[in-house]
Amino acid sequence: MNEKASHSAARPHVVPLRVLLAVWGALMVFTALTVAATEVDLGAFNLFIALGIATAKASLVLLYFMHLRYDKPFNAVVFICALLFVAIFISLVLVDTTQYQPELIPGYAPELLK
Amino acid sequence: MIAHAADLATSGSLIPERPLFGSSLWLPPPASTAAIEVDWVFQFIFWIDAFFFVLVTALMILFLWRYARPRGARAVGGPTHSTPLEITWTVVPLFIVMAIFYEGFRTYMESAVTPGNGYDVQVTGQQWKWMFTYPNGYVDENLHVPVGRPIRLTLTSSDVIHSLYIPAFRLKKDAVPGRFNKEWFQATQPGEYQIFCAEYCGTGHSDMLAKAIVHPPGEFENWLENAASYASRLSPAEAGEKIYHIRGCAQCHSLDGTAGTGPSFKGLWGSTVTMSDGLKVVVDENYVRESILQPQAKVVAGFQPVMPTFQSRLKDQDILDVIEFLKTLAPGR
Amino acid sequence: MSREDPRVPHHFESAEQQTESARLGMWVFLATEILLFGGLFCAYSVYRANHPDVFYYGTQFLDKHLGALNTMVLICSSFTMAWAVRCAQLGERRALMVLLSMTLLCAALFLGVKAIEYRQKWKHGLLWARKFRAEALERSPTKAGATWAETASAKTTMAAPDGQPTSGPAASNPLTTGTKALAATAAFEDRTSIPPAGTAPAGVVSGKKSSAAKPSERTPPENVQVFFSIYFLLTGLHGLHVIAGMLAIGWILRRARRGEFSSGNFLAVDLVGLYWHLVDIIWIYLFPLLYLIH
Amino acid sequence: MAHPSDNYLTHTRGIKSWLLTLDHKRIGIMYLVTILGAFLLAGIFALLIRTELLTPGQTIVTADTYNRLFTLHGAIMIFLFVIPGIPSALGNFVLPLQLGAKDVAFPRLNLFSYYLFVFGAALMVLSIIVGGVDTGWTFYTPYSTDKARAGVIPVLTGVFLLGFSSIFTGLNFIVSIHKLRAPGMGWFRMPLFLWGLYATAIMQILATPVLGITLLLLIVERVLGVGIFDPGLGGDPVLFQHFFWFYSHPAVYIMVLPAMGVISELVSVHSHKHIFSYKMIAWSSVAIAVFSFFVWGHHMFVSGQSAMANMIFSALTFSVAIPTAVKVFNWLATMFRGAITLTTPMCYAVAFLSLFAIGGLTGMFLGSLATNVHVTDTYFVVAHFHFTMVPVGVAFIGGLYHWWPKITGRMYSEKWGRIGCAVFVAGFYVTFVTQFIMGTHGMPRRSYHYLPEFTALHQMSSAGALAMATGLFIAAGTFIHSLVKGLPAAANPWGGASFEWQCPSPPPHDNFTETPPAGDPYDMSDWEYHPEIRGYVRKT
Ligand code: HEA
Ligand code: HEA
Ligand code: HEC
Ligand code: CUA
Ligand SMILES: [Cu+2]
Repeated sequence: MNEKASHSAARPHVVPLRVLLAVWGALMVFTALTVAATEVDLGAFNLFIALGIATAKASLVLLYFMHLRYDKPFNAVVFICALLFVAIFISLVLVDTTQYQPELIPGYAPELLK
Repeated sequence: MIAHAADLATSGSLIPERPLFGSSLWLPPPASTAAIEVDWVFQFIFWIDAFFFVLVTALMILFLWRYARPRGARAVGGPTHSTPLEITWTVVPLFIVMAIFYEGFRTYMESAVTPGNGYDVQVTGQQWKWMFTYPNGYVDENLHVPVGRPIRLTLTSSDVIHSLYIPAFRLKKDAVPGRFNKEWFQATQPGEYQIFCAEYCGTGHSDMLAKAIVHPPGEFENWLENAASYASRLSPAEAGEKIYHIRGCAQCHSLDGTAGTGPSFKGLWGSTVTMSDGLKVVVDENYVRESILQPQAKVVAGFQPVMPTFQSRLKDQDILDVIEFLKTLAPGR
Repeated sequence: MSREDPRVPHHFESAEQQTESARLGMWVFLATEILLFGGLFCAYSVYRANHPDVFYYGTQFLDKHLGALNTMVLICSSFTMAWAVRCAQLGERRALMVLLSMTLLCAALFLGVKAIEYRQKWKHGLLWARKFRAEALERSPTKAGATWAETASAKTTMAAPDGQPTSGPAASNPLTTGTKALAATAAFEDRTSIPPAGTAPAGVVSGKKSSAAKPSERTPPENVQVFFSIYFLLTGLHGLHVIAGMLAIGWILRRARRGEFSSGNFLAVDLVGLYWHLVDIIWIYLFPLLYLIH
Repeated sequence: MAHPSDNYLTHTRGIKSWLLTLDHKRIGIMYLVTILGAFLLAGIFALLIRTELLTPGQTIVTADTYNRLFTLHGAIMIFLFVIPGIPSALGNFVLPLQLGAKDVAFPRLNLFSYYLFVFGAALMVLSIIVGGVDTGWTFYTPYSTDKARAGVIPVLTGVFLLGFSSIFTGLNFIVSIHKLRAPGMGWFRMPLFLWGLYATAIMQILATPVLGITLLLLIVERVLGVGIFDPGLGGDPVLFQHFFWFYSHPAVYIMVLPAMGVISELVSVHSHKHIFSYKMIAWSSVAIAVFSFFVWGHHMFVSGQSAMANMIFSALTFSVAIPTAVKVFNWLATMFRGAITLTTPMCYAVAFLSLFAIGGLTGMFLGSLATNVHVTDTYFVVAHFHFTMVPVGVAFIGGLYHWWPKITGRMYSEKWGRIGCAVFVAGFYVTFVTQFIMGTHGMPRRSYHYLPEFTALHQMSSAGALAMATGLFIAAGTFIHSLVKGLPAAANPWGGASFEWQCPSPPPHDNFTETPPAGDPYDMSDWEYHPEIRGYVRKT
């Protein structure tokens, strides 16, 4: 960094084993939960539940396994930016393709019959 | 607005006349309702751009001349920023580009909404030919339309992406395989206009040309009736020749003996050809019929099995006509 | 200039600056990985939004239990990896080696399960588009397969153009009869009546819009092959990342055995850990998106 | 002070000391040589294109050869010249110097990117042997998956590697800028060139991976047939265009932002005046980087993209014009009341301004829906992008002249430098203004022959291309002459105040023995010219 580096604060954060175990347990529980959730028919909600659980799991991994919680905040900014731009990409493409959907010839795939 | 736009565009008074294209320097003469509108937007942007280009270049040259110093000059001071100035040159361009967007968008939307009373023509791009299908099923290699009536095009492609481009109508739309793109226009002047393929599509891309023929009032219907009844009007051999052109056989089969994508038709009839598996076949009615309906059944040696089937596209009568046409090309005829 | 640690390259001021740079570099790299996968997730979203039926239908050919098993395996490996980093930080060399080996083992297990799944798909011809064999659906073990033959024949009689004799499920699609070059034109001509002004685009006959199908209706929708393409692309790219991760873990395991790490020097373990967790996170999303479509 | 003869060029000797070097300056030079070679090759392709277009029918090559020519011309110019040009060659050399650092953060990764680059470049060029590519640089499906020549696979693989080379360079720059700034150098004390590189690096990180996956999908599509982009297998060709332009639109700003950074340096240093409104220029770089991600659909207005998306993308397209306008006006304001010396770099800087203004302003016709429909895929677009990308090349050459004394320790001939610039710019206007006219009259691009009425304009355009080539050869001549006979350069020949002018020319292996104190990089007031050393010395 530009400021004279302060050598004393260099010690990394060691995550207690207790926390790691707890996160591992939570991840396993969430996995079971997400499988169980598919057994119930909630219509479109199922997708949101599945993605919600996945996001919760991913956040746990990020925050504790990857130390993001104790890290330089800018690293989190980098990660969030990446997600944001994927979101921009997907949503703008979706806006377009869902609109022109009716113009597609359904089931057009002539090469499959060769 | 329309009147105003027409004024600007047709008088061409804003820009110098050039004999090069028999029209103005920048755009060919407009020949559709949309073209007049588009030209107005073009002029609008043109003059904004011209203003800014002159502004930037003039200031630049002025400064270069006025503040020129010999090598070794000392650095000079001066303000390093000015908030009012900065706000001005952020906000003024902002409003200008908003206006440009709005004009372009408004005009585009006017021509994006298809009118209800249109006449339908279906357009198929195929390497490297356009095919225009009329409501009665007749297919032509050129686009014939009546003047003064909205024409609705439905575009698709049978191989790669092409793009139907008629500069005089300021119209362009891609023909994409697997989908039907829609476009419409209304021609304002009878005449013949150039059609290009604007999306790169391979070797013959720059040859993928056609004409848009705008018929004067009342003549289009006659033309269509006449053209569609070619089978009854023409002799079978002549009808076969017509099919040869409008159905795109000419894309692959020449008449002068040079092999293209497919074998030439010259001297084909009655000859003996060798298939890729060594089989020898005499070209007769049955073989030609099979070649057209099931091209992959027997593939001529030295050629790729790329000929499309014309099943459901050519009727039996059409095939008979083609056969008559082939006969006229037989050796010794 | 004073230099406390000879291992710090000459252009860094201090070990701390080096560590911070390396971690930032790794996070930036992970960002690029996310965007790399982002493209595939985009393809996934587009096809799923436009053809939900294809996904409802396709997903039943994936084994939910194997998927769940693999998710757990990867989570365990992430856990052992995180623990390994902790050991490296504390300078516990033996534990570090054991944990890294366990991580490797989990990764191998994951790939083994994946291989089983791939083999099943291969056997049934449930492959990406060009290799996809529609007949496979018929033989597949699930309930849906049973209805396939009936629907196929029903559709054939309905749609075969010009009474041409057609057979096999492929013929169910009127547009795909004949070669590709013809298809589009045939689409025009089979539906010669041009729809009246202002209706749907020419050629799109009214009736079944693919998104209208309900999940309960277990007839094979058109273009199911795309689901399997996406499945293989996503899991394949992820699999490649797992293999790359295993190589990296193997490498730090070797270095750990040589005793190269200490509580003051564990950067490499830390970075490989970050990468490995990202691979896990991606799978955490892949699992519900591919296996648990409801 | 290090011994004057011990600089990075003489520090170690032998070919191996170059090929395995971790010194950012040497890596920069290796990039420079490779990139100029690629530029020459693609330029020769351009001249062949222009020769073919001398007459309406076939002039020298067949249609298929022509298609391969413009594809490789475009692809090499873009992937091997404009995208890597400024960041990888000049950036690598200058960035650590301007930061006051000894090297980039990851020198090994830097060398690795260079070899990725060489390997990717080799694959692209070798594709000519296996039949060439004829898809256009845009690789649109289904042409590229179904019909195109066998050369697509090596080219796609090559571009994939180049993409990763670009990503790693960007990564290196981001980390270097974050972590290696000299003590006391705050974010707003960085030279603007670094802001340009930083904004570029953001885009390289966020956009290039999408190019990677797109190319990967295209390769897989062609080899295995996955039916994502190929309609023959149930895929959607328009989706491919979304994928491609999601990268390739930001890519045009990946090209231009470093160029704008260079121009900020040139204008300020050669006008001997503090840059006007530093912060606005810095922020506008970041703004362009961010906005550029929202506009890719403007390449697809007639592709069948929905009217809704067309509207959104058209509106967003114009947002990029604002930060660009801000930069242009700030450069003019910097020149105002300056002490302008019309050195060769300054000539290139003003050439950039005047050419890029046209390029950018014609972007307005393209961004506006109504006019885009008419001019898209015609020579209007060809002229537009040459008017934007060739200025990037202009900035690159201008920057090369600017830092040439630092890089080589030698001066060049100002007279011939300026003549070369003038000939090039004059030729450029003739070549491409004619193409604007052809475009509005409907001349489609990528056409190997054309209707007879375009003949006169095409011939003028070809004549202009010859003049451009002449100008560039003159420029190349000045560089070679300088290497052989150039006078030794001072540490600070222009009077700039940023760090790179405060180490000797050429710099020593370690750049700085003592990092200079960070100050305002544009405050040049305490530098004085000393004619005997042909350079500036700080007042004491
Ligand atoms: C360095 C490269 C570069 C740059 C910087 C730009 C800059 C811009 N481009 Fe360009 N563009 C390309 C390279 C570039 N482009 C390429 C390669 C293609 C074609 C690819 C292919 O198909 O092969 C293309 C194609 C292209 C298209 C698609 C055309 C088509 O195929 O249909 C469009 C459409 O909107 C467009 C718009 C713009 C706009 C609005 C800008 C803006 O950023 C411009 C902003 C600048 C200014 C506006 C000028 C300066 C400002 C002033 C002087 C102030 C006053 C101005 C106003 C008030 C308006 N470009
Ligand atoms: C940076 C990008 C770049 C640059 C600089 C150029 C430069 C030139 N381009 Fe190119 N061009 C493209 C990018 C570029 N082009 C792209 C992307 C396409 C689209 C391709 C497609 O459709 O897919 C295209 C297409 C294209 C076409 C359209 C083809 C068609 O659509 O049918 C034409 C036609 O005139 C053309 C001409 C030229 C000419 C005459 C030059 C001249 O300026 C070239 C002059 C240069 C030289 C003669 C080289 C001299 C070099 C040296 C002497 C070494 C230098 C050393 C030093 C100075 C130190 N280009
Ligand atoms: C896309 C290219 C293409 C088009 C369009 C095409 N053909 Fe062909 N044709 C071929 C090729 C290639 C062959 C040789 C390989 C084969 O036999 O399938 C061929 C073979 C034939 C033959 C057999 C010739 C011989 O030498 O034995 C006949 C007859 C024929 N075509 C008629 C037609 C007719 C009639 C049309 C138009 C209605 C047509 N073709 C359109 C490519 C084409
Ligand atoms: Cu068809 Cu170009
Ligand atoms: Cu763009």
